[in-house]
Amino acid sequence: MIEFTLWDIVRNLLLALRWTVALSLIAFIGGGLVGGLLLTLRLGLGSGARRLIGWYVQLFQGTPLLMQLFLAYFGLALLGIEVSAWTAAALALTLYTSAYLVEIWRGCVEAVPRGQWEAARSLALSFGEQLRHVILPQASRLAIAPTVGFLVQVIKGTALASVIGFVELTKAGGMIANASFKPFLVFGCVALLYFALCFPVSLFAQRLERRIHVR
Amino acid sequence: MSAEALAVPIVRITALRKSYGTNEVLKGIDLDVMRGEVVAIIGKSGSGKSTLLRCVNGLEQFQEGSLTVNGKPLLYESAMAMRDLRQQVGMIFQGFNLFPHLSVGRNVMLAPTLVKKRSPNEAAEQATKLLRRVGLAEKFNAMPDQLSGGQQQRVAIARALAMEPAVLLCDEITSALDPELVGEVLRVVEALAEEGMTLMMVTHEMNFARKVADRVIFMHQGRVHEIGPPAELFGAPKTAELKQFLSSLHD
Amino acid sequence: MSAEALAVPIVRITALRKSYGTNEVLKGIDLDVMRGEVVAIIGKSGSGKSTLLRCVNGLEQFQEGSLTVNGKPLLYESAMAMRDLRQQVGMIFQGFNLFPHLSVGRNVMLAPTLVKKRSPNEAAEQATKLLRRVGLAEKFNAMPDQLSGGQQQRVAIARALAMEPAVLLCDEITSALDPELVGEVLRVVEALAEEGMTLMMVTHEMNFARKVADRVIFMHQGRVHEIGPPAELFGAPKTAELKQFLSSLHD
Amino acid sequence: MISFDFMAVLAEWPLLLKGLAWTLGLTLVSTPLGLAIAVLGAWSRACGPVWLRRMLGLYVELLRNTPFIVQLFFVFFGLPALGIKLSPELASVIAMTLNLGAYGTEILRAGIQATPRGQWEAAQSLALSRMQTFTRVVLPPALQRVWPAMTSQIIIVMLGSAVCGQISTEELSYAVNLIHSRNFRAFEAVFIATATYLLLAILARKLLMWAGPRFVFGRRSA
Amino acid sequence: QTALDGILKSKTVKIAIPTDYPPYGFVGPDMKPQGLDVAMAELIAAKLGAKVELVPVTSANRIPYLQTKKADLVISTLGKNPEREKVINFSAAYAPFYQAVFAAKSLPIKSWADLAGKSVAVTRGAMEDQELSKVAPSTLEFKRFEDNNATIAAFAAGQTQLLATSAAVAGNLMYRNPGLNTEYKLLLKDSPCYVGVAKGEDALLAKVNEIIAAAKAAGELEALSKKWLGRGSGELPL
Ligand SMILES: Nc1ncnc2c1ncn2[C@@H]1O[C@H](COP(=O)(O)OP(=O)(O)OP(=O)(O)O)[C@@H](O)[C@H]1O
Ligand SMILES: Nc1ncnc2c1ncn2[C@@H]1O[C@H](COP(=O)(O)OP(=O)(O)OP(=O)(O)O)[C@@H](O)[C@H]1O
Ligand SMILES: [Mg+2]
Ligand SMILES: [Mg+2]
Repeated sequence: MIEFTLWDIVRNLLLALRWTVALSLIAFIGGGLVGGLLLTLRLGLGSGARRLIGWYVQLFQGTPLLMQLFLAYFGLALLGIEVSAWTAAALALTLYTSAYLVEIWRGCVEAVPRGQWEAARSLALSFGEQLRHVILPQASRLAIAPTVGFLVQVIKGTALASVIGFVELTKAGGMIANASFKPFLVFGCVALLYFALCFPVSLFAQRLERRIHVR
Repeated sequence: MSAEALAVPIVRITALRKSYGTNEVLKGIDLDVMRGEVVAIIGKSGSGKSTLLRCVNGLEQFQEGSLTVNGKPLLYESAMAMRDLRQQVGMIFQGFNLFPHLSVGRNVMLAPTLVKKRSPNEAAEQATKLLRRVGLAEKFNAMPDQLSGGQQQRVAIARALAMEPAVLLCDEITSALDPELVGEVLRVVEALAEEGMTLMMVTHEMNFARKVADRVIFMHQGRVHEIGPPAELFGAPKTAELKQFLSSLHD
Repeated sequence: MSAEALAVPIVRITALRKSYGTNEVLKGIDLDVMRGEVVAIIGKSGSGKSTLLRCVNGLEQFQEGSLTVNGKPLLYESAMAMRDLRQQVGMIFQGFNLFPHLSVGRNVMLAPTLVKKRSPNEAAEQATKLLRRVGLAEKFNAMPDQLSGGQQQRVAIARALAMEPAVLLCDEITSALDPELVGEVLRVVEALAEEGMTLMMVTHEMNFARKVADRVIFMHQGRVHEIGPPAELFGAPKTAELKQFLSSLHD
Repeated sequence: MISFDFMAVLAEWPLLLKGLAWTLGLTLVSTPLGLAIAVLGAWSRACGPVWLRRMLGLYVELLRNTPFIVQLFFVFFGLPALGIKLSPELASVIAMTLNLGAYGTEILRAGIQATPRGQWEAAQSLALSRMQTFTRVVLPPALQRVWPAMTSQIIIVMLGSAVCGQISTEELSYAVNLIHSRNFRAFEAVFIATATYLLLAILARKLLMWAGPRFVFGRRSA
Repeated sequence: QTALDGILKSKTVKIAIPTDYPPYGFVGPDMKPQGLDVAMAELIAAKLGAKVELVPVTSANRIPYLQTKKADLVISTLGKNPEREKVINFSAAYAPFYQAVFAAKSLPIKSWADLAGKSVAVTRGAMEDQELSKVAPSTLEFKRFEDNNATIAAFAAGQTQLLATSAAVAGNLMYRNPGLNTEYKLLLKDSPCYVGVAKGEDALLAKVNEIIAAAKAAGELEALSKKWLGRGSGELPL
């Protein structure tokens, strides 16, 4: 049997942390783009689009991410669509993230007082101009804090990508725990690393929130 | 401007009806507003005053009747036509509705640069001029939340004027202000009226209406209940409703 | 009640000073309010009117001077003593502050059942009586958001009365109301005054102050600038500040 | 490409049903407990002593910034090291409750912060004590304000219970994994599970939105 | 195109191996997989003339990997049984594998009947789960875990009284954790490991069988077993 020193454990977990970060970034960027697109469709198109997007949100918020990942990876393959683990993870995490982000952002847009739309409209601005120059600047100020806060959920969510073969932080922890027979130590380190990654992000989100409330 | 142009009403409202669901809020309104005229609209809460104003610049869709501004009828289907209309008709709200993320100057410049495609320099010059006119020349770079309510409302007036509208709609523009700030806003509106701006204003300030308006309209339950020069309406109200309304104000 | 009791001030404020951080808002206030007296407080925005009222029922802590209600000094340290004080002093706010999740009747009953340990039946009976007194007997089971502003404010009055306070503080209680709803609230206050309730009210309704108040206090920059019977204060203001304040109101 | 055989999975319906029952059971137990923690936590963070506020802050941040699965492993594998042995089911309930409690505390705190100052002041000037003000005046509208967010969080926790199968709690995803480890109908099994979770989530949302105004922040309370 | 053609053309073969199952598959401090299954995978790849691409799997998801062609071969302590033979094909056996029930020395267990009323940790989807279900009394309480790691941890933490797993894994545990006083109790099954191949890939299966037979003849399998399990491979069925 091979001996794992504490340093071996921490070093390997830190290496695995790269994948956690990479997956989080993919999810966040993909989810942000898709979420932004859906939000614009929702605002610009009629009640049909609103209903469809409502279902979309319901679907991806109403099922465990674990199963979304599983179906994206194995399910699509069974349907004859070849997807790599990266594609599947990017796909599932993007869909999942966008479903939450579009809800968060919708709330922020709705929090902009109706009078702002009306004032912009009565100044003869077009819909796009109203959105771009009046509504979105205000909504995005409201949105920053909850969006950053949601990043924490995404980071934690990537832990589930291990079911489709990613050796990210949680999976690496499991493997090392098994080879080293020090599960408490290893999972302690895993929890700490997640905390070290997430807590600054949470703190930052709270700071932003407070700054917005003060103004 | 020729005498004929003056004789043509700038806003012509004919048999206008508007419902929210089954609740009919405007029950057939007929009203012509002449160029340069100042019309004050008074009436109880819920009588449809705001709704009428909002129909004039297309913020609300009405179901029956017609409405023309400068001879052009309202076309809800055409976004272009609506934008043209709104360049003719400015509106000022009770809650000011300044854009909180833009400085005072940029609030005034926004619509001219976007809609009229003014160059930033030109727009800034115009904004400075308008802010001076409402007595706020030195606030160009201030943010809205650094201003008092009265100052914010004056900026809103400047912003509406920047589009050079033919008609200005004012919906209870002093109701959200502390009493000692009301005067500064009304003085600006009075000056506008004297310079010949066409004004349709909903107001609770009867003294002001008496002083400035050419005609006063008393609305009651979605109808124009009484209409006439202020001296007549306030001095000798004909209907019981108007009498009661006026007496409720001087308690 | 004996003649002596009547001669003792129910609220006695002596050399009261209050700062927010370094900003001194009340700069030494002396004021005695007699039992049954109606005191109106007027003054510009920011002059410290609300702060003074809020000191009287302990919503704000002051730093210097003393304040007694019914002979008892304010003790911030003792939660019990503060609760006793607040049973003596009712307060009504500009924003009504009804509890939105409770029906009108329960809004009125809440404090008596919790604080005075009234039985629900007794409390309901009292609430019905009080609501009748403010003209809202039939609204017992309505929710606050189903009422107009004027009705909500009258419920707030009934709610404050349910604690049978010795003094009632009113802070601009009609400022958030549409003009035609102001009257119904003022009529209730007037009736209270006539029944001998001790009232301290901040108000912008000068006509009402003139009619109802025994004394009017003009506050300016954290001080009692002028004080006297309404006829004197409104008829012959002594200081330039009061003159300017009064003229700013009639524009 | 292989053909699908959903019947092979549905044939194991007793297992599925048992899994469903466990998922529901875990949620039904941990939701009220978690809400209770949330209310106590929010009250302490609004009015409690400083040390308690600090402790709660630590609790909330610790739980919000680590994955649920890691928390679950700690309760199940970690507590025995301290001499506390828990059954998988109890460990699952504890982990879910603590998780919901942490998020709920934070959600409710936001709702309480959004209470207009005038509400506190009106209650105070009616001589209500701090406790009475909190429970009778501040809490019900705050709960009402955050109820949609709270509902979403409860659903997230319910869906999160899918992870509890990893410590051998026999909830729905455990049942499904067991089935496909026997008959290798993985896609079908997971698909059925996903659909069931979706249905559960929709029903739970409906139920909570219905129950909230009636039982949680009811307008009847005096 | 058959899988074998693909492998020969691309010169890579994707093989599913365990990473949580010492000594068959586990990681060292460099996080590189090692163990008997890993060595076997490398051996087969070398004989195929292809580069090996190791795919880490768990007992629960190794079959879906094969079904969806995300792996060409599964070399992951895969035992053979009739249910499994319905969905995938098996090569000849390449390594021995014993499963047994383990418990503390203080617990007197002589026969299956003695398991009544006790609790046992097993890995879901592993062979021992199904085998034990067949022979155990109905009052034996199963605690099934997602992967081997959790199973061992649960037993080590005292969450269950019994552990059903492979002799090799348990040996490792006993060596690592002498304080537990664990000992071998009952033999569950002697079920050697096979290479899993997807249905329909007969050419690949034949090739793998050929490689295994050659390796057996050359004594390579015996050597692997000696190295990782500490004893010979014994009789391996075809
Ligand atoms: N968006 C809406 N949906 C449904 N009903 C509405 C809407 N806006 C206004 N109403 C109703 O239309 C009627 C007229 O409202 P309107 O705002 O025009 O009255 P108003 O005369 O301006 O009153 P106020 O003095 O209070 O502003 C009212 O009965 C009101 O309840
Ligand atoms: N919570 C607070 N913190 C800091 N400063 C405050 C606070 N409340 C009031 N002030 C300041 O105290 C001064 C007096 O305020 P106060 O509300 O008593 O005035 P007021 O006479 O009631 O005015 P208004 O007519 O606008 O209600 C103002 O300058 C205000 O800015
Ligand atoms: Mg209106
Ligand atoms: Mg005030």
